[in-house]
Amino acid sequence: MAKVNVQTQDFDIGAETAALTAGHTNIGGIGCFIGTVRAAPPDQRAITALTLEHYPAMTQRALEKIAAEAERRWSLLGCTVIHRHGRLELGANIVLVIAAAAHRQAALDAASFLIDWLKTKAPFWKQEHFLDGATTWVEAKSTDADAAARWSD
Amino acid sequence: MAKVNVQTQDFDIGAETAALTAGHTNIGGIGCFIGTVRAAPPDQRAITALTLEHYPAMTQRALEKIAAEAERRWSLLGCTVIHRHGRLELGANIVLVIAAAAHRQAALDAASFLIDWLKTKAPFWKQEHFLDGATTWVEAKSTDADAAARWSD
Amino acid sequence: MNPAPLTILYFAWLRERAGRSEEQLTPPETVRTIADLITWLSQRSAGHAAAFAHTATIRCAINQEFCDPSAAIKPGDEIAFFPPVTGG
Amino acid sequence: MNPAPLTILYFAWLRERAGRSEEQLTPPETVRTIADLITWLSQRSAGHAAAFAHTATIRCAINQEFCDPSAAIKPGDEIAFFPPVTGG
Repeated sequence: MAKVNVQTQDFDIGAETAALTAGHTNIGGIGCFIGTVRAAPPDQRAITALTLEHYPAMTQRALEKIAAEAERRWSLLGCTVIHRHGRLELGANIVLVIAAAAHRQAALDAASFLIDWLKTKAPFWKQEHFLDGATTWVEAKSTDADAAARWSD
Repeated sequence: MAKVNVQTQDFDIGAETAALTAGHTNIGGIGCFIGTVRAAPPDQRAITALTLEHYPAMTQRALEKIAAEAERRWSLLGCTVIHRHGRLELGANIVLVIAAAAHRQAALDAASFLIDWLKTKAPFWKQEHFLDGATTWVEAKSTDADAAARWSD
Repeated sequence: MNPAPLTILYFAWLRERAGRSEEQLTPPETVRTIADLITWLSQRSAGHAAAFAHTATIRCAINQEFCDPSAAIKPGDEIAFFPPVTGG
Repeated sequence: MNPAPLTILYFAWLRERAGRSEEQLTPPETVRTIADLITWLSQRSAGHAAAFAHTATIRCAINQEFCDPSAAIKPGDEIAFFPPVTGG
């Protein structure tokens, strides 16, 4: 069973990886992805922070379904998904996915799948904060829909 | 410039990720892979440990070339490759690759590339230790050559 | 006995435009689907009208499961409206 | 003045079969390529012969760069022989 957390506090990839692999000797590869708050490119309006809103009654279940699908498709030996919400400053961690498998390709593919599906199937919304105090809601990208569609439903 | 280490001691993915991202605000995604010593499947002779032999005068340079290629192909904002050598027990970490980029697909693709090329272009050789004290050299897999060939030279 | 009310939730810019995050409402029996509900809600206030002005960019869930606008609703359901998700 | 000797390195099972990890040798001038060197080394001892018995599974490097058996060698080079790599 995957570990799925939705939380305001930061996560520790070292501690999460250690917890995932403790007592396992059949894991050969661990794929991870961390998403972080990135500054706007120089030609765009400067961002100071993000606020992540989510749908509390739905989020945990949605992430658990995505993780269960990854575990099933790649016979994972471990899977962790942690997504933060609330206000997150530039450079802050947003999301962590970890997938452990017997072989590297499964671990890496599962990590890609987890973040691709999470981007289009987990109820989070990003709001950008600008230097002057203005805010705007981030629009969904068609490239994210395309990435998720690589892994057919 | 990538950080490349060849060492006997263990590594800490948390510390390495923190070092890679410190002071950066243009990183949006970090892809990681950890390779670990896996027990043999139940239908095969039981392994107790591996010994990793390498070619000291060549290894560092070979890994630096692979990392530089990843940095170039995906415009990475950070790259770390750590490979252990010597005797490694079941469950031990063998190799860590981390790739940081503005966007997730670049980070994840670069991590896949790093481990695929490392498997076929870095001068390491694995020796398996069995319960009765016998040893054998692991044979190279054609699937590793195929995986490396996905990223043409 | 009256039917149980719907719980309607709004997120992100739908919440801001509607001027509320949650409300309990009992629509008339003629409101059978999410699409019917959107039409009915849009007439309740200027904020509701603004929230539902661009239906192509509105996503919805019934009882915490994504659904299409054609999905049927029943008394007591939790109905959520939100923009396309942008997490991760 | 004699030409500088080659440094020959052996790794993994080539090291075990050759019974050594390193040796300094000066082959005759007729040994111009890695392939020539393998032929010449194979005649030096039973261990060398065993190490080089299956040329298809032998990889090599000159001065820490992978090379083909057709690669030319020159005095003072560091030549390494090993099986296909299996790290990672």
